[in-house]
Amino acid sequence: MKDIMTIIIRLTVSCLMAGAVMGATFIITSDAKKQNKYKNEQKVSYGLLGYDVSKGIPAEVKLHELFRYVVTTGDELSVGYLVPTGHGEHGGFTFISISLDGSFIGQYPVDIDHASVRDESDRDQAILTALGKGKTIRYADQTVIATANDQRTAYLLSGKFPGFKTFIHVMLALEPDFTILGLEIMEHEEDPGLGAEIKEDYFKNQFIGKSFAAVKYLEVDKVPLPDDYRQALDGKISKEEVALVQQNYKDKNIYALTGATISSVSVTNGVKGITKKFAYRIGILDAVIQEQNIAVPF
Amino acid sequence: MKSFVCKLFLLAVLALLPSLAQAGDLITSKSFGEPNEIILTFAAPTSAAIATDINNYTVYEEPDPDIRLTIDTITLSADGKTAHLIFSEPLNTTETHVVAVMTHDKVSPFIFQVAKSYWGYLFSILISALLINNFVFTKYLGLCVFFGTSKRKDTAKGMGFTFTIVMVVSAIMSWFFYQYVMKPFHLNFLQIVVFIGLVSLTVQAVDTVLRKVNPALFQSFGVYLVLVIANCVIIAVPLILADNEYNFLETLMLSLGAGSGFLLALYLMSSVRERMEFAQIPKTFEGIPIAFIVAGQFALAFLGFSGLKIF
Amino acid sequence: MWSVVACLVPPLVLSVFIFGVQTLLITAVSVASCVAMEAISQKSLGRKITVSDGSAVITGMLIAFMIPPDVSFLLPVLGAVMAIYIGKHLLGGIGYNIFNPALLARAFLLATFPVAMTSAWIAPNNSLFTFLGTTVDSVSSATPLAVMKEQGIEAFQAQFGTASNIYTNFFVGIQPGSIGETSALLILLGGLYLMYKGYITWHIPASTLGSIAAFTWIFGGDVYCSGDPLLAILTGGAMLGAFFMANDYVTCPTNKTAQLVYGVGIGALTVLIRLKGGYPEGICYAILLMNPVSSVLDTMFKPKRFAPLAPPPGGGK
Amino acid sequence: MTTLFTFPKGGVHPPDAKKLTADCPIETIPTPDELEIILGQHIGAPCTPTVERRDTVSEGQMIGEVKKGLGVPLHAPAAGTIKLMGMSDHPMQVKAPSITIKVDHEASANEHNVSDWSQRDAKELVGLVRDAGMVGIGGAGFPSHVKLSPPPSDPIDTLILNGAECEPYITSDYRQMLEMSTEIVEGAKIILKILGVKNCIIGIEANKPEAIKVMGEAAAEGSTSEFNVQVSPLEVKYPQGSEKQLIQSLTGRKVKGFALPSSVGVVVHNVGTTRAIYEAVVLGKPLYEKIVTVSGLGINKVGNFKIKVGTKLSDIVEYCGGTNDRLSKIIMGGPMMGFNVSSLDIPITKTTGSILFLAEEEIDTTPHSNCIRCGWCLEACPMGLEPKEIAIHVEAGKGEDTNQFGVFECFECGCCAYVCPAKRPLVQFIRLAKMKAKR
Amino acid sequence: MANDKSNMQLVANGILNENPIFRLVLSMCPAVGISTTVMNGIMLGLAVLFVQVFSSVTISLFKNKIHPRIRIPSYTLTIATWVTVIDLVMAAYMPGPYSQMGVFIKLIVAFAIITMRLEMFACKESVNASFWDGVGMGLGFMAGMMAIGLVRELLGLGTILGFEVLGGVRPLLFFVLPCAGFFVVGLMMAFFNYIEIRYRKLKQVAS
Repeated sequence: MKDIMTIIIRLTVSCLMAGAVMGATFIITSDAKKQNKYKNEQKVSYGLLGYDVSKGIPAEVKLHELFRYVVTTGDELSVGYLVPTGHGEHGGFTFISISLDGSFIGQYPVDIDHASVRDESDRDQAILTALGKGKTIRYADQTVIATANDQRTAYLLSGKFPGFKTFIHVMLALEPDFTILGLEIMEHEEDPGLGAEIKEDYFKNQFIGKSFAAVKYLEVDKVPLPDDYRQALDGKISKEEVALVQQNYKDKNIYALTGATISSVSVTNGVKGITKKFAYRIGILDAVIQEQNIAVPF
Repeated sequence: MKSFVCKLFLLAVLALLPSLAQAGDLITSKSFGEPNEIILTFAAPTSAAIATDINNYTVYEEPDPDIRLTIDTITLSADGKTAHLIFSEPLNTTETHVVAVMTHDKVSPFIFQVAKSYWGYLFSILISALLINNFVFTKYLGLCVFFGTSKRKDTAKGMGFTFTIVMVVSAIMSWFFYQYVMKPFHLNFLQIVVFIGLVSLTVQAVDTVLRKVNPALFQSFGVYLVLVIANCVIIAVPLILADNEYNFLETLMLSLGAGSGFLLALYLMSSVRERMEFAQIPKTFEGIPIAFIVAGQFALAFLGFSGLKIF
Repeated sequence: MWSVVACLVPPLVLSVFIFGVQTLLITAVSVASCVAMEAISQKSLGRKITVSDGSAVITGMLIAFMIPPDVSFLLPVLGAVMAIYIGKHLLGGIGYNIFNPALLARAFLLATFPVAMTSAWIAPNNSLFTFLGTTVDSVSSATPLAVMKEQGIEAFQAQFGTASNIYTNFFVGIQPGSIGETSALLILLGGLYLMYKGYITWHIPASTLGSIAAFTWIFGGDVYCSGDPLLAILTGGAMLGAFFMANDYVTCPTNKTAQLVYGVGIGALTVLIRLKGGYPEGICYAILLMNPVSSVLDTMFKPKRFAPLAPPPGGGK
Repeated sequence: MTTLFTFPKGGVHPPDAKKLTADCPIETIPTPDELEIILGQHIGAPCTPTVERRDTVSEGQMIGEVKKGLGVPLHAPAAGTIKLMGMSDHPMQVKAPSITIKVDHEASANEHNVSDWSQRDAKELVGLVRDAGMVGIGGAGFPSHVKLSPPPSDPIDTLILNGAECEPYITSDYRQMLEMSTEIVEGAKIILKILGVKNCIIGIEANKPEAIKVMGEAAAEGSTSEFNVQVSPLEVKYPQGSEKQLIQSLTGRKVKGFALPSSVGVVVHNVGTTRAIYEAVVLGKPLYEKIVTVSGLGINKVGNFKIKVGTKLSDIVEYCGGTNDRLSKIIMGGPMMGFNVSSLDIPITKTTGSILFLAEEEIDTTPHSNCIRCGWCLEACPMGLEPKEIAIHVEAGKGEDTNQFGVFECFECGCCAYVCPAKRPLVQFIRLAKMKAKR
Repeated sequence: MANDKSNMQLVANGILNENPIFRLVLSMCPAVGISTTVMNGIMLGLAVLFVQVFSSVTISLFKNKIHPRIRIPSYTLTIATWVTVIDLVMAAYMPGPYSQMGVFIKLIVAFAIITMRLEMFACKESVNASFWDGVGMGLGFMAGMMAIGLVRELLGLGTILGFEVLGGVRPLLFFVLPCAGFFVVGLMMAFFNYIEIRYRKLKQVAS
């Protein structure tokens, strides 16, 4: 009996000690983790826009985050966007609710600051408080709008779609007219040497410069990649020449990776879908913002 | 042992009931057809005027309710029961599609979901863990035990079964713990400690139960139970299900697939190694090195499953 | 062994005609490196050198038969190392390998050179068969199965002609593909010759081809039971696999019942990989996957003893 | 032709090579100067000598006896003096105890008078058979009187005479069937009487049409209302002459494990044994002479010879005009089941059926290689065993584990080794396995 | 029990005589699964080193307080604690390499090698000795992983630690494929066996 008591006590003590160590580490690292993750995303985002984080970002360039939600009120579904509206410490965000057919429902100021808006639970909580009772929300996605001197310069979209094996996570940069600015493959599990080549320059850079009109009907061609195009895509020639070559291939379809047609098609269709959906949504959102005269920094 | 399996089965059936009760009264079946097609079967013959009117339908992918999919044409079969919805673009069949049909009264639409068979999805999790992503040959987990206990077929079988049982039980416990304790209380960082604790607990429980219920089985399995605790295959299952936010049935399937995949790998390897005992293996390769080479050959063969999509 | 080699020569000659001399060179390199590798392995492991038994030659020919005609010579050489040294001699030499060495080499090459192994096809030169009125579109060089898998049945029909003469074309050997898998006819003849000589029995080829045809028929179409069984066994490596690789003595089960089960297993896995898997052709992997199962099958299906002394000891004691 | 009887599983078709000696009538080889009679010529304990050194013996005198257990007495094949009680070369056991008789060529040969056996009762007849030292001369050397007195629990309904002679080269039974068909039928009737059954089937392989004809006639002649003897042609397939296979071929019955044929109501005797039983019972002549086939391309004169037990191989070779340069292997017994011998000093025993002097072209000397698991041996094995597994186990030094494969059911017919494409000496492996494995 | 080995001997023991990967043949999963590059080897090696050293020291510190009947649970708790710590730290500060490791960092908790050292060494020896033993084992593991990683990275990608050494040539893609891990580890083990056999022979000849 005494034995058991000592065991219990010692186990409890050791559990508490272990818990303390782990808890302390968690508290110390959790913020750093978020920070690092954010920094990494920023790096990729700026990279897609053509800036190098290590060399410094011009002051006029700003990134604005836009969070999309699906709101359920009773049986009714609607869409909501959390947009930054002010630059103040508090009340800098507004939740714009739009019905499924694109008409404005309402706008709600959300009490949240720029640091905690990145934390999903904090953000959800703040939105729910702002919306009031009887509504449930589901986070859908996040879009970043880049501005320079308060002019929109690009959209950064993240998305995922099924690839050959598992989901492929990508980040896509679009110009204001939805011409593709850049594509970055964030996560994938395609076969090395085959589907994994989607993250190589010569494949993903093919998307650069495709206009929205071209993207809408983008297909994959199973023919070998022309040599001059490949040189340009790999960035082996000077920038001016690259631009020239790219101009030539602007309206061409995507050249499939040899032996990895399925991966190539998935990426193409994925990019197509993301672009089309976004173009549709941003149109509606812009219309609503204009109609309601909501002050947004983009 | 038997009653235990029975209970497990009962539990699974209970968990499934809600999903079975969901069948609608207007539509008897719905499925994806061609890449750009949804096939609906009505319970009663429907008039062509209503059933083929594009405006009566609203279809969207579940996560994107604001983006309506455009229907090109709708054809109705002669008996008025089966409607084929042809869309202008191929559908993304991995997503659940929500279809709203305006019924006769034109007031409230009848809403239902079209998705790939959930059973098929569960089955594909099982097959994936069993073959396509076999824990030993394509995920490279549990190798110490794999090489240690694959010398004889008997041992391999015993080990494989013990593993499967412990894996299923501990995965289910971990799932409950993860869903109802760790997630609500933001204790995710305690994953490792909790899961390994649950695995040890399961091993202890299986040990005790087996000792009481079936001593003969305990005699043959007991030895392996000790080996189970410190094994990465077992602990990997809860980690994966926590990562992927699996639900109960998916957890069950994953653990079952992983366990039987381990059993399969062990059994095949042991039968091969029993055969290899008669061969003159070069001296420097005897024992573990040649086992590695053979396992590598297995892994090469299992590459054949890569990219396999059953449903 | 040498009669197997003899049976493999006609398909080789045909592929020299339709794909060019390149194929002959690749086969020569493959055979030479296999034989050399066999000698080196046996010498280095202190075994008797048995190059003359022809088994290395067969392995070499089969490796060459399973790679596309337009690849670099490095491929067969590396394949030989994998097949002969790692696949065979490390495991104790002939008779002790678990996996078919040639198939192991093919899986290895496919993993190492995925692009070359899936795209270095040559469009067949069908001048030899003009009398058949062949209509193979010589622009296409992708294998029929790959076209069917990746581009669908319409593309397939556009490139290979209509149903009426597809079968004749494929049967005589006018189809792009690996060096040795073009002509179902010649392989079939070779297989039948081996059967006539009593070197192989009908069990494995029949059950393999039969189950490929059956499963394709059941699952291969848009609705159940509408697949094209004939096309399934005429294209890809089905014939070569069923007659020359699934039948490999060392890696297949010895009992006849077990052989039937083994063949059905190969057929099922082949169709599974062809229809649902990541590769257009699955028979190589199907055989590889069934290889280790054969020793399990052998313990499951023991020959019926004439007069057992005692009940056979249960399980794997 | 009527349907040929055969067994369902296994078996091979080796070239029969019987032409060499099939047309050679039985010749008698003169008694040599010395005879070495090995004491253990039957299954069971070897005999203990009943004579001393320097004793004089007459032809047919008992010189050895088994006091206890299974066994039959041994008789002097010729008159002479006991020269030595020593050791002789033996085909299987290397050396075995023996009695050497210095033959007295002057002594007159025994006269054998025909006696009427039909008046004697079964017990008496069995006694005669035992006293004549009768064993199964087909090869195993199982004492015949034991077979003739089956346990009362097994009712016998059929006697089978084994005239299959399925081993290549050997023609001694064939010649006996041709030349002594009436004696054989008579012997069969004696056995039938002893056993108290009516039916006797003589199984003869279809490649001996002459024998089938002659025996058929003799059988028809000898059959009475009391004894029904008939000939059944058998399909030419090795090992048709194996006891269990023969019973299955002719009656469809299966003899389990180590059970005796009597367990399925059958008694099997070799035609040669039957003839010897006839001689023992009717002529009162003990078993001390054998009809042996000497064949092969390695010896100058081939034929079927009546040879006294104890005659050394060297004496036979001398009679046959010596061996030639093509000789590469001497085998006692048939080419499938026989033993390779290395010495010409080995004496003939009661169970010797043939001596083959094989030339190089008649044997396969290619070295054996690893097992390639082709499974041909499984197909060929009439007992449904897995010779390759046994051999692989033995090769890996795990001979003691082979019991699971039923190694003791193997009767070493050699079918597996015959079909093996890797030329593996499977029978030798199995013999080793039998030594290692304990039942 | 008195410790009769110097600290350096303990370290050398872990790296050479009782190398966890090649000699003890423990913790093979990562050796096959994620040994594609030297960097992976170093990262996982560091994590294992950390866990091994801290666990050894912890157990050694509290060895008198641990009730013998709950010895194994205590070890597991200790290891799990330190694994959690390193997992959180790496996830926070090295997100890139951490994502490469996948689930393997968390799986350090199930490494037999660590439990074994605790049971065989740390629960008996002084804190100092345990520390050095832990260092030795950790370094041994790291060395093993790096060796495998070196072979695979060099042959598969033509680089070492990400630097191109073969002039941009990627020799054989095969070696960076996961399944090549089995072959590489098997062949390397055989190679070390060969060296050992040779070494013993030399020794015999010398004596």
